[in-house]
Amino acid sequence: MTQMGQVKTSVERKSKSWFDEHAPQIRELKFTLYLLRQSPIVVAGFILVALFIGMAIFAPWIAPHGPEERFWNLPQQPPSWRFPFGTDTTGGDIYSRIIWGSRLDLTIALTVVASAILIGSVLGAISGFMGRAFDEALMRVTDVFLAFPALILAMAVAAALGRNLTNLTIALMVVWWPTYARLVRGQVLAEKERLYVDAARAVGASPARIIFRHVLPNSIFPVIVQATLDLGGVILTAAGLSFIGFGAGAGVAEWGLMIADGRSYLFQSPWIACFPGLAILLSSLGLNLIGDGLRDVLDPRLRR
Amino acid sequence: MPEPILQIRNLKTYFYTYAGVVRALEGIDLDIYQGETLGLVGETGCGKSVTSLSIMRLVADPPGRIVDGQIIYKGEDLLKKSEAQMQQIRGNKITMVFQDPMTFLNPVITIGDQVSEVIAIHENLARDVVRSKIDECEETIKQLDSNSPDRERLMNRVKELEALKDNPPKYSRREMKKATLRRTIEVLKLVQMPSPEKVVKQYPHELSGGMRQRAIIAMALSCSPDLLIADEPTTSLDVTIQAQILALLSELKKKIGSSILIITHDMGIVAEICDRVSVMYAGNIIETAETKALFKNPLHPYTQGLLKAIPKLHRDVEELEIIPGSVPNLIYPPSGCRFHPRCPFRMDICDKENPPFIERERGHSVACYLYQEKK
Amino acid sequence: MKLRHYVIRRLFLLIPVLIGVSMLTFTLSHVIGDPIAAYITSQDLRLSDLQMQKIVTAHHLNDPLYSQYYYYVMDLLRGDWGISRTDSDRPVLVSIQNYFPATAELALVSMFFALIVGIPIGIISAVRKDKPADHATRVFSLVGVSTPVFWLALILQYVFYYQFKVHNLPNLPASGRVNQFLWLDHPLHVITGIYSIDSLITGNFSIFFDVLVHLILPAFALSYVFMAVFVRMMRSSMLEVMRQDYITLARSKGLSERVVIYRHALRNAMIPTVTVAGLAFGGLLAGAVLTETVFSWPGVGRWSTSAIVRDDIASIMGFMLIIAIVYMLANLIVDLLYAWIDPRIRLG
Amino acid sequence: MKMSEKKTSNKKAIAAIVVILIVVVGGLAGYYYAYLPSSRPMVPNPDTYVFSTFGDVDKMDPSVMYDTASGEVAELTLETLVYYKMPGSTTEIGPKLAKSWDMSPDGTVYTFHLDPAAKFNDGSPITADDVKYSIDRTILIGDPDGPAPTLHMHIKGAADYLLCETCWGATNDTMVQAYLNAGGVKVIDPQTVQITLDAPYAPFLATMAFTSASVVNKKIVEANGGVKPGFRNDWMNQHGTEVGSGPYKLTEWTPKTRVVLDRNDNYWGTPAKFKRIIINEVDEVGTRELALFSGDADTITLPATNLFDVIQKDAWLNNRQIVPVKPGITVSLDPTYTVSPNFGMNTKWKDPVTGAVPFGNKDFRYGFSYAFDYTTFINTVINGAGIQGVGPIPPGMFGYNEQLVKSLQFSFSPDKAKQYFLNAKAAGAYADGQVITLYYNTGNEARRRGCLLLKDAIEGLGVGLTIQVQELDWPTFLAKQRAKELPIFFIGWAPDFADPDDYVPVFANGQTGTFARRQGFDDPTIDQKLSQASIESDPAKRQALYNDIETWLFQQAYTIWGAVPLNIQVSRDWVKGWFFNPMFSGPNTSPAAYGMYKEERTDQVAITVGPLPAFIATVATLVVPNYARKSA
Repeated sequence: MTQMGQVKTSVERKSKSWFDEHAPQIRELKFTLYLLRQSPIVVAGFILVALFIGMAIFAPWIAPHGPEERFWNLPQQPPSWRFPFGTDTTGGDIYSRIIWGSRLDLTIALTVVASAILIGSVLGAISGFMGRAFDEALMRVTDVFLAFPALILAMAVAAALGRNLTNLTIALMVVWWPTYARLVRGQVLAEKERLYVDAARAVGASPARIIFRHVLPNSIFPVIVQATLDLGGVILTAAGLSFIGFGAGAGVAEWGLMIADGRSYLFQSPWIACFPGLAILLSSLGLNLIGDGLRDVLDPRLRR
Repeated sequence: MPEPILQIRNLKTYFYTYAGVVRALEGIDLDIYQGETLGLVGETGCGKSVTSLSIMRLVADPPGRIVDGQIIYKGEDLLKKSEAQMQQIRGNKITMVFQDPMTFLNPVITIGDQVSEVIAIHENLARDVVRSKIDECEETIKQLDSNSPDRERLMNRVKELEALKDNPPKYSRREMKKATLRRTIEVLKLVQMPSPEKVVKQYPHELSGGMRQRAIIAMALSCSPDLLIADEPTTSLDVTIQAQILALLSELKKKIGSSILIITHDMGIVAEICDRVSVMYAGNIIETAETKALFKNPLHPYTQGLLKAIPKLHRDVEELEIIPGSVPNLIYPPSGCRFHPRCPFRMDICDKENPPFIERERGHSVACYLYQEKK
Repeated sequence: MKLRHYVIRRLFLLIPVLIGVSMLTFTLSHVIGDPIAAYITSQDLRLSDLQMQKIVTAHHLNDPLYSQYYYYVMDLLRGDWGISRTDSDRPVLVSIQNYFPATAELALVSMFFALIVGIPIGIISAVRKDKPADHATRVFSLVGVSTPVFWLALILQYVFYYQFKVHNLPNLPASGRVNQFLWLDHPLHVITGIYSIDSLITGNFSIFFDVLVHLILPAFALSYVFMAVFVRMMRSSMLEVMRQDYITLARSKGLSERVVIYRHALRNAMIPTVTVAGLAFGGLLAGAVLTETVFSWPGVGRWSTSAIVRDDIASIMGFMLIIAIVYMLANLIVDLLYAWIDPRIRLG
Repeated sequence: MKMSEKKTSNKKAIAAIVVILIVVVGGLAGYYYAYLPSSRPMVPNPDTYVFSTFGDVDKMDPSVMYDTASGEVAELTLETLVYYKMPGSTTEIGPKLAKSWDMSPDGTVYTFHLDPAAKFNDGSPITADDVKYSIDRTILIGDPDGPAPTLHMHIKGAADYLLCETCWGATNDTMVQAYLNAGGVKVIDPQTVQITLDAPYAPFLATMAFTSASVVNKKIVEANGGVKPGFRNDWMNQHGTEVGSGPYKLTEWTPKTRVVLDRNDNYWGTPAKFKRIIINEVDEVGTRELALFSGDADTITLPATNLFDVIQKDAWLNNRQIVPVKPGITVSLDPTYTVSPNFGMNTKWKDPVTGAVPFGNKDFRYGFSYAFDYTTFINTVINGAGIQGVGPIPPGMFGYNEQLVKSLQFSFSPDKAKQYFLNAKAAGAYADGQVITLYYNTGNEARRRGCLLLKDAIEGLGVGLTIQVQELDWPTFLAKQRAKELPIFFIGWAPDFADPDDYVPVFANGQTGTFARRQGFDDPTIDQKLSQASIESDPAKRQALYNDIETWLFQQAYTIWGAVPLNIQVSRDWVKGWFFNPMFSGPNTSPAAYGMYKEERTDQVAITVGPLPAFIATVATLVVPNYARKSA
């Protein structure tokens, strides 16, 4: 017990390396992981997500057939051992197409969220530090973007750019960056506050240094939570958009499109639309489970 | 000495957090006697508030839990009572006044409603209704001249009502409401709330700090409790108001004759209104004595530190600056006497085992080895 | 009177956002997209240069962007939102008038569903935190937010319309707002365009019930997702409130747990939930786009989706604008509710 | 304590009761109303004919409408001077508003004698003046995307007006005067109209049977915007089918929802049997089918891709036998004059990236023609509801020459295809990695699959070609075709009038032919042969000319001739008196003008599909009888 006290004091005395300086955050992290292991919901989420990522990576080895392999003489076959999820109207094996689809959809989701974080946090950080006019302007801009529901804004942007997968992805980026801009800006402002209060640090701390040393470590958790939740959101929105006619061209193995194709045969061959929908549901459910768990665990108030 | 109305024996309250078990109360003993004012002093985080919450059985569970001990109130152990029974006692027999009137009042409910609900659940208002009816009758009787037929009738009516007094019938919601409101206003008057008729309709944010604290005190006193626990009732108020509130408390104590357990870190307040004082440190009671005795001759090194910390002229100051070190973390408390890491007279034994809490002089108990040897 | 000032102030705050929105739609339709496209009809896809000239001069499409924008806004204010090729060349505003009531009806009913079911569930899971009930509701709501609304809609159709109908059972209608035959037998005098209301006003009950029945599936599909949002929100804000000091005080008064929850906690917990309701309304409108397409519900959502496959930029932008406006109004209303629930606001 | 307890509990109780009431009432009402349509004990509304289809009416004005959905309505509400002899499947022209007509020896002047009985649906008589007004109107509006250019070029003076570039989108008075002075359409007396042609034109009468020659009520049109040369009339776009003389008239048109036609009670001919015709727009084919099975609809549009939802697969595919899979349904498949779908290749298309002009190369075109799996397309995509394409002239029409076609047709052969592609590559028509995008119009399932079929075949050859498949919405699709931006695209033709001259030029005439122009090829000798054929009166010579042209078309392989589809008619068996005529725009509804009716029935209407699971059976026994009684 007393040693405990000893150790702590000695740490304080040592010259501050990044790790020491962020010892609390690191303890926090260890602790967080421990908590995550505890929560069955999060574990379930991880399993689901792992499953889909696995599908995406190992598609060529798992999928019995190619993404665009069609058995023209076997259209609309009900599920069977040969075609676990049945075949679509052009005799494509839905099971294989779902597996290949995971590649496409997850890629879209990751690209969108990653670039949103990048753009968002850069702009957010800048406006947080520069403050005044730039900050004001950026906030007004985000206001405008946030004045639309995600799907609808994406719809309009994609429509203006022209309908194809690339533009769909771009549209989604356009929609998602403001969230992160605001999030990071908030963190920066908070950090600024702290710095002014604790003058010692403020002395000769360059913005860059502050960002890397203080803002990043502090905003990393909220951003992660937001990102996991958004990944799910993007998957849903992207699917929704390609369901109403944006996105991939005919025949491409993309979940939303597959549902759209199955729609006219819903009553005769329900499996065509049913299974891709399940894929969407489960993948975004996985991400939401994780995100939700993280949020609870990282929320200090829910923690006590 | 009259017998205590509340006896706390070896009370242990732990908090089971992810980080570990916080031993907030490590077996404290405390007696509160009929009609006295007991002060419980100590630094922030030494377990004063936990004590009060434990008495009320309001420790949030999870994470907190009362793991051991007894709280004997009128010969019955509160820790053995059912939630329903506790609800009968809370706000009725044992009540509480909290530290911060800003956060302890519900922002979206009018003062009137917040006060009256206590009355509504604990008091038998039917009696009031009867009472008021009788008054009305008697009023009219006074107006009437001696030999009008009504007079006779009213007399009888009064008799009937008098009969009803002990087991009154159910009255309409409206009548009950009227009665409640009347009582509420009375209580607010009692705590010298300015213009109570207006205040009942107002929301907390429309009141000043002092008024809010009065409102809270009103709630606590509306059912004339046996014991009033005041948890740092004045810390968040400015000095002038502090004085008023303290004055009010002691005055009301006389009026109602209830005991007060006042929790504070301000020796000044203690000196002003407490009959006896208990000093807490890191979850233990380390010294209990009559106020005079304690100020005259503090035994425990920590207590001595506390008293030194008070500048003679001015009192409202952070007092613990000159005791070196800081409050130990209660997850990994120091072994033995929890004060030993900061104690100027540390001895070998101190970090081995916890000193027993023994009465050294009459009514003056202390937990420290310094005095063990003298024996 | 304080309230009125408050409303006016909030309305003024909307103006900059509206300007921003118009700028956005302008950029999309005039800078990225081809401005002329907004003003040509389905048959004019091959235009004589003469007509091109007419349109260009009429809408100043050769001017520098800033003046183009000026005229664009002027057109908007004058009510010339372009021509909806999708809707047989009607003016966009007319199309909006025709289709919006349907969407409003669907959205409002779904909102109602979501609230009356979501909030109680949220309370329960907060009160029973970390108990089975809590886990159940949590999973329920997470599944909700992860479900593709259009897929759910299809599944509902398959079960409650197709399977039931196939087995010759009473089934729920899968498309449209009202039964054609019933309509012809009891024609409804349309006033607001929100059929349920109109039929009530005009006392046309056979239509009224029919409208309700037609609402069930779409409204459920749409509301499930948002139910989930409310459950989450209610849960967390309830937990937050239950940690507040005034709850401790309430307990210390000896109030029963139920009274503590319903009289002291609930109203405070409602405050953030109401705010979320405003934001959720936007999401609801977005969801309507998908739901309407599946249930061929003649609302702005379906209109805009068919506009998309026709690259009918005018309709899409019109849709954008109307949604933005509605969304903002929804949030304004929420703020007012907010002020009503929370006495502290009235001063501010 | 007690008090508050009671309060809340009371509130609870009330709330609970209210909720329960709402649920119960709502539920009952729901079941009751939702159940009505499928439980009518006898044939639903015997004097209303309900047609459930997709595709929205575009315009109601006969002078500009040029799509089948609109034509459907026009055929019931508007009438022309002459029409195909009804009822029946013949394409022989007979009298309508004109009880008789005579042709000048040189075949350039036609004189029509109106039927004195003929009157508009407002009761006013139809005069020669109305006729002239209507035809002039169509020409003077001269909508380049409308029917006028295709059908009325031969009327004296019309050609100049319709071909002039400055006459659309603006009123060009000189040209208008020029046309009117040419006197193509003359009023001889109130009962007689005379139409003069530039030159003799064999199919002229047939063109006069098309909707664009419908006679509209002059005074009403004049009262609502009249004629503005070079512009459409917005009022007519909405109400054009209310001002005719047909057996029905438009009562309601809600775009994207439905069209309601009511019987014209002052019809001058034999009145129709149905009091009302409802054309519901239902996009989802599955929903349409259910409407049919439950009796909500009497007939529906069923795409070939869903054929086996209503008839047995094997019986049909193996020995072309129609065996409905459900009782109470009648299905009829009839040969049409429709030539669709076909892939038109754009010989001038230049790849924006590589600069190659692949389709300019004959071998490359042959490659495509051999790479399309015709049999699979016919049997699995359109489910045998059609035959392999036979060139521009459909079977049964004058000029169709079976053995010639058989000798010319391409057949699916990967090896040949590969060979031709390799030759083409050798000749530098394209380099490896060449990308070709196939376009189809949104929502056309057969075409989507056709594209994918072609894609699979060609990419399977491994000749360095990549095929992409893109959807385009119909107007955009057309626009891009006209702009010649599409490398290869679907083309198809449905009859305006029953004559090869309505078909062959479209595909073969590089000067005037809609598709030939878009495919960017032109052969003067062929154009010359075409114009001969159009005026040639000797059938043998005419046949010969068409043979030459068809041979040339096949050998050049400008077009992959996909299929000649069958018309699929699906209706409930109580619909009587239905007949098919290849010239109908609306085969489902148009027979209503010629005595189609619904037979009175007393049997249960809704068709139960599949077995009833036990629990549903119990529910049914509990619920169904009650509601059946209620609704009776």
